[in-house]
Amino acid sequence: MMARLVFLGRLADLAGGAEREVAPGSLARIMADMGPELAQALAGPRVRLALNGALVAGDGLVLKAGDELAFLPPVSGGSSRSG
Amino acid sequence: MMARLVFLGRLADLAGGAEREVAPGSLARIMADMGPELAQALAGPRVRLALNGALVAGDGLVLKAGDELAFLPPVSGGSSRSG
Amino acid sequence: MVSFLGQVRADSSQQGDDVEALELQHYAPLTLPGMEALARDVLGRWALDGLLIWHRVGEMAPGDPIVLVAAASRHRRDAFAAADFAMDHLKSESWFWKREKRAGQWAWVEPREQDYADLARWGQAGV
Amino acid sequence: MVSFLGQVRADSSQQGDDVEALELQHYAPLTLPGMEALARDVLGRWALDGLLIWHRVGEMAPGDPIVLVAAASRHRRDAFAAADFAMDHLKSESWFWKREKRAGQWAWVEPREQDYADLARWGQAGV
Repeated sequence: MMARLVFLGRLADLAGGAEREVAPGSLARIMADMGPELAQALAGPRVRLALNGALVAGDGLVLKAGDELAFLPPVSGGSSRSG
Repeated sequence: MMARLVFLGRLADLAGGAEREVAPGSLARIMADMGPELAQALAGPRVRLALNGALVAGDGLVLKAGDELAFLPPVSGGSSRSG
Repeated sequence: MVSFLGQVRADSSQQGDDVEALELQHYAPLTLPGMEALARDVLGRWALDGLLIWHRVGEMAPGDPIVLVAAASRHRRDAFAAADFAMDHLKSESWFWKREKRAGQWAWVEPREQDYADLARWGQAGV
Repeated sequence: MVSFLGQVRADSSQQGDDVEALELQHYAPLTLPGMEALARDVLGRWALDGLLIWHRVGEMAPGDPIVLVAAASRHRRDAFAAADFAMDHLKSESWFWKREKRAGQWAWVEPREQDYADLARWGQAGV
Protein backbone atom coordinates (compact mmCIF):
# COMPACT_ATOMS: atom_id res chain seq x y z
CA MET A 1 0.00 0.00 0.00
CA MET A 2 1.21 3.45 -0.92
CA ALA A 3 1.13 6.84 0.76
CA ARG A 4 -0.52 9.80 -0.90
CA LEU A 5 0.69 13.36 -1.40
CA VAL A 6 -1.85 16.14 -1.97
CA PHE A 7 -0.86 19.48 -3.50
CA LEU A 8 -3.05 22.53 -2.97
CA GLY A 9 -3.26 25.77 -4.91
CA ARG A 10 -0.31 26.65 -7.10
CA LEU A 11 1.63 23.66 -5.80
CA ALA A 12 -0.66 21.42 -7.83
CA ASP A 13 0.42 23.27 -10.96
CA LEU A 14 4.07 22.74 -10.09
CA ALA A 15 3.50 19.07 -9.28
CA GLY A 16 1.57 18.50 -12.49
CA GLY A 17 -1.44 17.21 -10.56
CA ALA A 18 -3.36 17.50 -7.32
CA GLU A 19 -2.30 14.11 -5.94
CA ARG A 20 0.55 11.70 -6.21
CA GLU A 21 1.07 8.18 -4.87
CA VAL A 22 4.46 7.52 -3.33
CA ALA A 23 6.13 4.63 -1.58
CA PRO A 24 6.03 4.93 2.21
CA GLY A 25 9.19 6.26 3.81
CA SER A 26 10.81 9.39 5.13
CA LEU A 27 9.65 12.72 3.75
CA ALA A 28 13.30 13.57 3.10
CA ARG A 29 13.63 10.55 0.81
CA ILE A 30 10.32 11.29 -0.92
CA MET A 31 11.35 14.90 -1.56
CA ALA A 32 14.71 13.75 -2.91
CA ASP A 33 12.92 11.70 -5.55
CA MET A 34 11.12 14.81 -6.88
CA GLY A 35 12.51 17.31 -9.30
CA PRO A 36 14.47 20.06 -7.52
CA GLU A 37 12.04 22.81 -8.53
CA LEU A 38 9.06 21.07 -6.95
CA ALA A 39 11.04 19.96 -3.89
CA GLN A 40 12.21 23.52 -3.29
CA ALA A 41 8.66 24.89 -3.57
CA LEU A 42 7.28 22.24 -1.21
CA ALA A 43 9.99 22.99 1.35
CA GLY A 44 9.26 26.75 1.34
CA PRO A 45 8.94 28.39 4.75
CA ARG A 46 5.27 29.36 4.19
CA VAL A 47 4.15 25.91 3.04
CA ARG A 48 2.41 24.04 5.84
CA LEU A 49 1.94 20.29 6.05
CA ALA A 50 -1.11 18.30 7.11
CA LEU A 51 -0.73 14.61 7.84
CA ASN A 52 -4.08 12.81 7.71
CA GLY A 53 -5.86 16.13 8.33
CA ALA A 54 -3.71 17.44 11.18
CA LEU A 55 -1.06 20.12 10.80
CA VAL A 56 2.42 18.74 11.42
CA ALA A 57 6.06 19.76 11.16
CA GLY A 58 8.00 18.27 8.28
CA ASP A 59 11.26 17.60 10.08
CA GLY A 60 11.87 13.89 10.50
CA LEU A 61 8.43 13.01 9.13
CA VAL A 62 7.97 9.42 7.96
CA LEU A 63 4.97 8.40 5.89
CA LYS A 64 3.39 5.03 6.55
CA ALA A 65 1.28 3.07 4.11
CA GLY A 66 -2.12 4.77 3.75
CA ASP A 67 -0.95 8.13 5.08
CA GLU A 68 -2.07 11.29 3.31
CA LEU A 69 0.28 14.25 3.44
CA ALA A 70 -1.02 17.58 2.12
CA PHE A 71 1.18 20.53 1.12
CA LEU A 72 -0.65 23.78 1.88
CA PRO A 73 0.67 27.04 0.43
CA PRO A 74 -0.48 30.33 2.00
CA VAL A 75 -4.21 30.78 1.46
CA SER A 76 -5.32 33.39 -1.01
CA GLY A 77 -6.11 36.86 0.25
CA GLY A 78 -8.69 39.49 -0.52
CA SER A 79 -12.40 39.21 -0.72
CA SER A 80 -14.03 37.63 -3.71
CA ARG A 81 -17.48 38.59 -2.65
CA SER A 82 -19.81 41.48 -2.17
CA GLY A 83 -22.46 41.22 0.50
CA MET B 1 -67.67 69.22 3.44
CA MET B 2 -66.87 67.59 6.73
CA ALA B 3 -63.69 67.03 8.69
CA ARG B 4 -62.60 63.55 9.66
CA LEU B 5 -61.42 62.18 12.99
CA VAL B 6 -59.28 59.02 13.05
CA PHE B 7 -58.90 56.93 16.20
CA LEU B 8 -55.95 54.57 16.55
CA GLY B 9 -55.44 51.60 18.81
CA ARG B 10 -57.65 51.35 21.85
CA LEU B 11 -59.16 54.75 21.12
CA ALA B 12 -61.04 53.18 18.20
CA ASP B 13 -62.68 50.78 20.64
CA LEU B 14 -63.73 53.66 22.87
CA ALA B 15 -65.01 55.68 19.89
CA GLY B 16 -66.93 52.73 18.50
CA GLY B 17 -65.10 52.94 15.18
CA ALA B 18 -61.84 53.90 13.54
CA GLU B 19 -63.15 57.04 11.88
CA ARG B 20 -65.81 59.66 12.41
CA GLU B 21 -67.03 62.55 10.26
CA VAL B 22 -67.56 65.80 12.12
CA ALA B 23 -68.57 69.33 11.20
CA PRO B 24 -65.57 71.67 10.85
CA GLY B 25 -64.87 73.89 13.82
CA SER B 26 -62.77 74.15 16.92
CA LEU B 27 -61.43 70.96 18.47
CA ALA B 28 -62.84 72.16 21.81
CA ARG B 29 -66.35 72.27 20.35
CA ILE B 30 -65.92 68.89 18.63
CA MET B 31 -64.74 67.31 21.89
CA ALA B 32 -67.64 68.83 23.78
CA ASP B 33 -70.04 67.04 21.43
CA MET B 34 -68.58 63.64 22.37
CA GLY B 35 -69.42 61.58 25.37
CA PRO B 36 -67.33 62.52 28.42
CA GLU B 37 -65.58 59.15 28.60
CA LEU B 38 -64.28 59.37 25.03
CA ALA B 39 -63.46 63.09 25.35
CA GLN B 40 -61.42 62.39 28.49
CA ALA B 41 -59.52 59.57 26.82
CA LEU B 42 -58.77 61.67 23.73
CA ALA B 43 -57.51 64.55 25.88
CA GLY B 44 -55.12 62.32 27.85
CA PRO B 45 -51.56 63.64 28.23
CA ARG B 46 -50.03 60.75 26.27
CA VAL B 47 -52.37 61.02 23.31
CA ARG B 48 -50.73 62.83 20.42
CA LEU B 49 -52.50 64.51 17.53
CA ALA B 50 -51.69 64.48 13.83
CA LEU B 51 -53.39 66.98 11.54
CA ASN B 52 -53.21 65.88 7.92
CA GLY B 53 -50.21 63.68 8.73
CA ALA B 54 -48.21 66.17 10.81
CA LEU B 55 -47.98 66.10 14.59
CA VAL B 56 -49.65 69.14 16.15
CA ALA B 57 -50.64 70.51 19.54
CA GLY B 58 -54.34 70.40 20.34
CA ASP B 59 -54.65 73.75 22.07
CA GLY B 60 -56.69 76.18 19.98
CA LEU B 61 -56.87 73.77 17.06
CA VAL B 62 -59.59 74.45 14.49
CA LEU B 63 -60.54 71.87 11.89
CA LYS B 64 -61.37 73.07 8.40
CA ALA B 65 -63.44 71.19 5.87
CA GLY B 66 -61.46 68.25 4.54
CA ASP B 67 -59.01 68.16 7.44
CA GLU B 68 -58.08 64.80 8.96
CA LEU B 69 -57.21 64.76 12.65
CA ALA B 70 -55.79 61.54 14.09
CA PHE B 71 -55.71 60.66 17.78
CA LEU B 72 -52.60 58.58 18.51
CA PRO B 73 -52.34 56.77 21.84
CA PRO B 74 -48.88 55.57 22.97
CA VAL B 75 -47.59 52.91 20.62
CA SER B 76 -47.49 49.37 21.89
CA GLY B 77 -44.32 48.10 23.48
CA GLY B 78 -42.38 44.91 23.44
CA SER B 79 -41.25 42.84 20.56
CA SER B 80 -43.69 40.67 18.69
CA ARG B 81 -41.03 38.98 16.69
CA SER B 82 -38.14 36.64 16.86
CA GLY B 83 -35.32 37.10 14.41
CA MET C 1 -26.40 41.11 1.22
CA VAL C 2 -27.55 41.04 4.81
CA SER C 3 -31.18 40.40 5.51
CA PHE C 4 -33.20 40.30 8.69
CA LEU C 5 -36.48 38.42 8.74
CA GLY C 6 -38.64 38.75 11.82
CA GLN C 7 -41.45 36.35 12.58
CA VAL C 8 -44.40 36.72 14.90
CA ARG C 9 -43.56 35.21 18.26
CA ALA C 10 -45.83 32.72 19.91
CA ASP C 11 -45.30 34.28 23.33
CA SER C 12 -45.15 37.85 22.03
CA SER C 13 -44.67 40.76 24.38
CA GLN C 14 -46.30 39.55 27.54
CA GLN C 15 -46.23 36.47 29.73
CA GLY C 16 -47.39 33.14 28.43
CA ASP C 17 -47.14 31.42 25.10
CA ASP C 18 -50.75 31.26 24.11
CA VAL C 19 -51.02 34.07 21.57
CA GLU C 20 -53.36 32.95 18.83
CA ALA C 21 -53.09 36.00 16.63
CA LEU C 22 -51.48 39.42 16.44
CA GLU C 23 -52.91 42.53 14.84
CA LEU C 24 -50.81 45.54 13.97
CA GLN C 25 -52.47 48.83 13.18
CA HIS C 26 -50.67 51.80 11.68
CA TYR C 27 -51.58 55.29 10.54
CA ALA C 28 -50.27 55.59 7.00
CA PRO C 29 -49.89 59.39 6.90
CA LEU C 30 -47.30 59.05 9.69
CA THR C 31 -45.88 55.60 9.04
CA LEU C 32 -45.02 55.85 5.38
CA PRO C 33 -43.17 59.19 5.49
CA GLY C 34 -41.33 57.89 8.57
CA MET C 35 -40.22 54.75 6.76
CA GLU C 36 -39.18 56.75 3.72
CA ALA C 37 -37.15 59.10 5.91
CA LEU C 38 -35.52 56.12 7.60
CA ALA C 39 -34.58 54.65 4.23
CA ARG C 40 -33.05 57.97 3.14
CA ASP C 41 -31.11 58.13 6.40
CA VAL C 42 -29.75 54.60 5.96
CA LEU C 43 -28.80 55.25 2.33
CA GLY C 44 -26.99 58.40 3.42
CA ARG C 45 -24.97 56.64 6.13
CA TRP C 46 -23.69 53.64 4.19
CA ALA C 47 -22.72 52.96 0.59
CA LEU C 48 -25.39 50.50 -0.42
CA ASP C 49 -26.31 48.93 -3.72
CA GLY C 50 -29.84 48.32 -2.48
CA LEU C 51 -32.08 48.59 0.55
CA LEU C 52 -35.44 47.00 1.35
CA ILE C 53 -37.54 47.87 4.40
CA TRP C 54 -40.82 46.03 4.61
CA HIS C 55 -43.29 45.70 7.48
CA ARG C 56 -46.62 43.95 7.56
CA VAL C 57 -49.74 45.35 9.18
CA GLY C 58 -53.04 43.67 9.90
CA GLU C 59 -53.68 40.29 11.44
CA MET C 60 -50.96 37.68 11.61
CA ALA C 61 -50.44 34.27 13.20
CA PRO C 62 -47.43 33.13 15.28
CA GLY C 63 -44.60 32.19 12.96
CA ASP C 64 -45.77 34.49 10.17
CA PRO C 65 -43.18 36.83 8.69
CA ILE C 66 -43.74 40.33 10.02
CA VAL C 67 -40.70 42.38 9.01
CA LEU C 68 -37.97 42.11 6.41
CA VAL C 69 -34.96 44.38 6.05
CA ALA C 70 -32.28 43.72 3.47
CA ALA C 71 -29.18 45.72 2.62
CA ALA C 72 -26.78 44.98 -0.22
CA SER C 73 -23.33 46.47 -0.38
CA ARG C 74 -19.90 45.79 -1.79
CA HIS C 75 -18.74 45.72 1.81
CA ARG C 76 -20.08 43.19 4.22
CA ARG C 77 -19.53 45.45 7.22
CA ASP C 78 -21.71 48.18 5.67
CA ALA C 79 -24.50 45.74 4.87
CA PHE C 80 -24.54 44.41 8.43
CA ALA C 81 -24.51 47.88 9.98
CA ALA C 82 -27.20 49.23 7.67
CA ALA C 83 -29.59 46.34 8.29
CA ASP C 84 -29.02 46.49 12.04
CA PHE C 85 -29.54 50.27 12.14
CA ALA C 86 -32.66 50.05 10.01
CA MET C 87 -34.17 47.44 12.32
CA ASP C 88 -33.40 49.47 15.45
CA HIS C 89 -35.02 52.55 14.04
CA LEU C 90 -37.89 50.86 12.28
CA LYS C 91 -38.93 49.44 15.61
CA SER C 92 -38.94 52.76 17.39
CA GLU C 93 -39.85 55.26 14.70
CA SER C 94 -42.80 53.36 13.35
CA TRP C 95 -46.17 54.03 14.86
CA PHE C 96 -47.68 50.64 15.42
CA TRP C 97 -50.54 49.75 17.69
CA LYS C 98 -50.68 46.12 18.54
CA ARG C 99 -53.24 43.79 19.97
CA GLU C 100 -53.04 40.11 20.75
CA LYS C 101 -55.67 37.43 20.77
CA ARG C 102 -55.59 34.93 23.64
CA ALA C 103 -58.33 32.44 24.32
CA GLY C 104 -60.43 34.17 21.71
CA GLN C 105 -60.11 37.62 23.31
CA TRP C 106 -58.32 40.58 21.75
CA ALA C 107 -56.34 42.89 24.07
CA TRP C 108 -54.22 45.92 23.23
CA VAL C 109 -50.56 45.75 24.16
CA GLU C 110 -49.40 48.54 26.46
CA PRO C 111 -46.37 50.73 25.70
CA ARG C 112 -43.00 49.99 27.24
CA GLU C 113 -40.37 52.68 27.66
CA GLN C 114 -37.44 50.32 27.34
CA ASP C 115 -38.08 49.91 23.63
CA TYR C 116 -35.99 53.01 23.13
CA ALA C 117 -32.87 51.40 24.62
CA ASP C 118 -31.62 50.03 21.31
CA LEU C 119 -31.46 53.51 19.85
CA ALA C 120 -28.83 54.58 22.36
CA ARG C 121 -26.37 52.36 20.50
CA TRP C 122 -26.54 54.74 17.56
CA GLY C 123 -25.95 57.85 19.63
CA GLN C 124 -29.24 59.56 19.05
CA ALA C 125 -32.57 59.83 20.69
CA GLY C 126 -35.63 58.12 19.37
CA VAL C 127 -37.96 60.37 17.39
CA MET D 1 -33.32 35.44 11.37
CA VAL D 2 -30.29 37.25 10.05
CA SER D 3 -28.72 35.98 6.88
CA PHE D 4 -25.68 37.04 4.93
CA LEU D 5 -25.40 36.12 1.27
CA GLY D 6 -22.12 36.82 -0.46
CA GLN D 7 -21.81 36.89 -4.21
CA VAL D 8 -18.75 36.61 -6.40
CA ARG D 9 -17.45 40.07 -7.24
CA ALA D 10 -16.73 41.08 -10.78
CA ASP D 11 -13.55 42.90 -9.77
CA SER D 12 -12.58 40.39 -7.10
CA SER D 13 -9.42 40.80 -5.10
CA GLN D 14 -7.15 42.60 -7.48
CA GLN D 15 -7.33 45.57 -9.80
CA GLY D 16 -9.65 45.63 -12.73
CA ASP D 17 -13.15 44.41 -13.28
CA ASP D 18 -12.55 41.79 -15.90
CA VAL D 19 -12.74 38.60 -13.85
CA GLU D 20 -14.47 35.97 -15.97
CA ALA D 21 -14.49 33.18 -13.41
CA LEU D 22 -13.34 32.33 -9.92
CA GLU D 23 -12.22 28.96 -8.65
CA LEU D 24 -11.96 28.11 -4.98
CA GLN D 25 -10.06 25.05 -3.88
CA HIS D 26 -10.18 23.62 -0.39
CA TYR D 27 -8.73 20.66 1.46
CA ALA D 28 -11.65 18.90 3.07
CA PRO D 29 -9.76 17.20 5.92
CA LEU D 30 -8.90 20.68 7.20
CA THR D 31 -11.87 22.74 6.00
CA LEU D 32 -14.74 20.64 7.28
CA PRO D 33 -13.51 20.17 10.87
CA GLY D 34 -12.71 23.90 10.92
CA MET D 35 -16.23 24.81 9.83
CA GLU D 36 -17.73 22.41 12.34
CA ALA D 37 -15.61 23.89 15.11
CA LEU D 38 -16.69 27.38 14.07
CA ALA D 39 -20.34 26.36 14.19
CA ARG D 40 -19.88 24.91 17.69
CA ASP D 41 -18.16 28.10 18.78
CA VAL D 42 -21.00 30.28 17.45
CA LEU D 43 -23.64 28.06 19.04
CA GLY D 44 -21.80 28.31 22.34
CA ARG D 45 -21.61 32.11 22.28
CA TRP D 46 -25.20 32.97 21.43
CA ALA D 47 -28.58 31.41 22.13
CA LEU D 48 -29.65 30.41 18.65
CA ASP D 49 -32.57 28.43 17.35
CA GLY D 50 -30.63 27.57 14.23
CA LEU D 51 -27.39 28.21 12.39
CA LEU D 52 -26.39 27.64 8.77
CA ILE D 53 -22.85 28.08 7.45
CA TRP D 54 -22.43 27.26 3.78
CA HIS D 55 -19.56 27.93 1.40
CA ARG D 56 -19.17 26.96 -2.20
CA VAL D 57 -16.00 25.62 -3.72
CA GLY D 58 -15.13 25.01 -7.33
CA GLU D 59 -15.64 27.32 -10.28
CA MET D 60 -18.04 30.25 -10.08
CA ALA D 61 -18.98 33.25 -12.21
CA PRO D 62 -19.27 36.87 -11.07
CA GLY D 63 -22.62 37.37 -9.35
CA ASP D 64 -22.91 33.74 -8.29
CA PRO D 65 -23.69 33.08 -4.64
CA ILE D 66 -20.55 31.97 -2.87
CA VAL D 67 -21.31 32.03 0.85
CA LEU D 68 -24.44 31.95 2.99
CA VAL D 69 -24.61 32.32 6.75
CA ALA D 70 -27.92 32.41 8.58
CA ALA D 71 -28.64 32.62 12.30
CA ALA D 72 -32.06 32.40 13.91
CA SER D 73 -32.68 33.53 17.45
CA ARG D 74 -35.42 34.82 19.68
CA HIS D 75 -33.28 37.92 20.01
CA ARG D 76 -32.43 40.02 17.00
CA ARG D 77 -29.19 41.27 18.53
CA ASP D 78 -27.95 37.69 18.99
CA ALA D 79 -28.82 36.76 15.43
CA PHE D 80 -26.95 39.77 14.03
CA ALA D 81 -23.88 39.16 16.19
CA ALA D 82 -23.76 35.45 15.45
CA ALA D 83 -23.99 35.91 11.68
CA ASP D 84 -21.40 38.68 11.73
CA PHE D 85 -19.01 36.64 13.88
CA ALA D 86 -19.45 33.54 11.74
CA MET D 87 -18.64 35.50 8.59
CA ASP D 88 -15.52 37.06 10.12
CA HIS D 89 -14.20 33.70 11.21
CA LEU D 90 -15.30 31.71 8.20
CA LYS D 91 -13.22 34.03 6.06
CA SER D 92 -10.07 33.60 8.06
CA GLU D 93 -10.28 30.10 9.44
CA SER D 94 -11.15 28.43 6.19
CA TRP D 95 -8.34 27.22 4.01
CA PHE D 96 -9.26 28.38 0.55
CA TRP D 97 -6.97 28.71 -2.43
CA LYS D 98 -8.36 30.95 -5.09
CA ARG D 99 -7.63 31.58 -8.70
CA GLU D 100 -9.17 34.00 -11.13
CA LYS D 101 -9.64 33.82 -14.84
CA ARG D 102 -8.97 36.97 -16.85
CA ALA D 103 -8.83 37.07 -20.61
CA GLY D 104 -8.96 33.29 -20.62
CA GLN D 105 -5.96 32.90 -18.27
CA TRP D 106 -6.14 31.44 -14.78
CA ALA D 107 -3.92 32.99 -12.10
CA TRP D 108 -3.64 32.16 -8.40
CA VAL D 109 -4.47 34.94 -5.97
CA GLU D 110 -1.67 35.78 -3.56
CA PRO D 111 -2.17 35.91 0.21
CA ARG D 112 -2.79 39.22 1.97
CA GLU D 113 -1.97 39.68 5.63
CA GLN D 114 -4.68 42.28 6.20
CA ASP D 115 -7.38 39.63 5.97
CA TYR D 116 -6.84 39.01 9.63
CA ALA D 117 -7.85 42.53 10.63
CA ASP D 118 -11.55 41.71 11.00
CA LEU D 119 -10.75 39.14 13.67
CA ALA D 120 -9.35 41.81 15.96
CA ARG D 121 -12.91 43.02 16.51
CA TRP D 122 -13.66 39.83 18.39
CA GLY D 123 -10.62 40.03 20.64
CA GLN D 124 -8.81 36.97 19.46
CA ALA D 125 -6.13 36.04 17.03
CA GLY D 126 -6.83 34.27 13.80
CA VAL D 127 -6.21 30.54 13.92
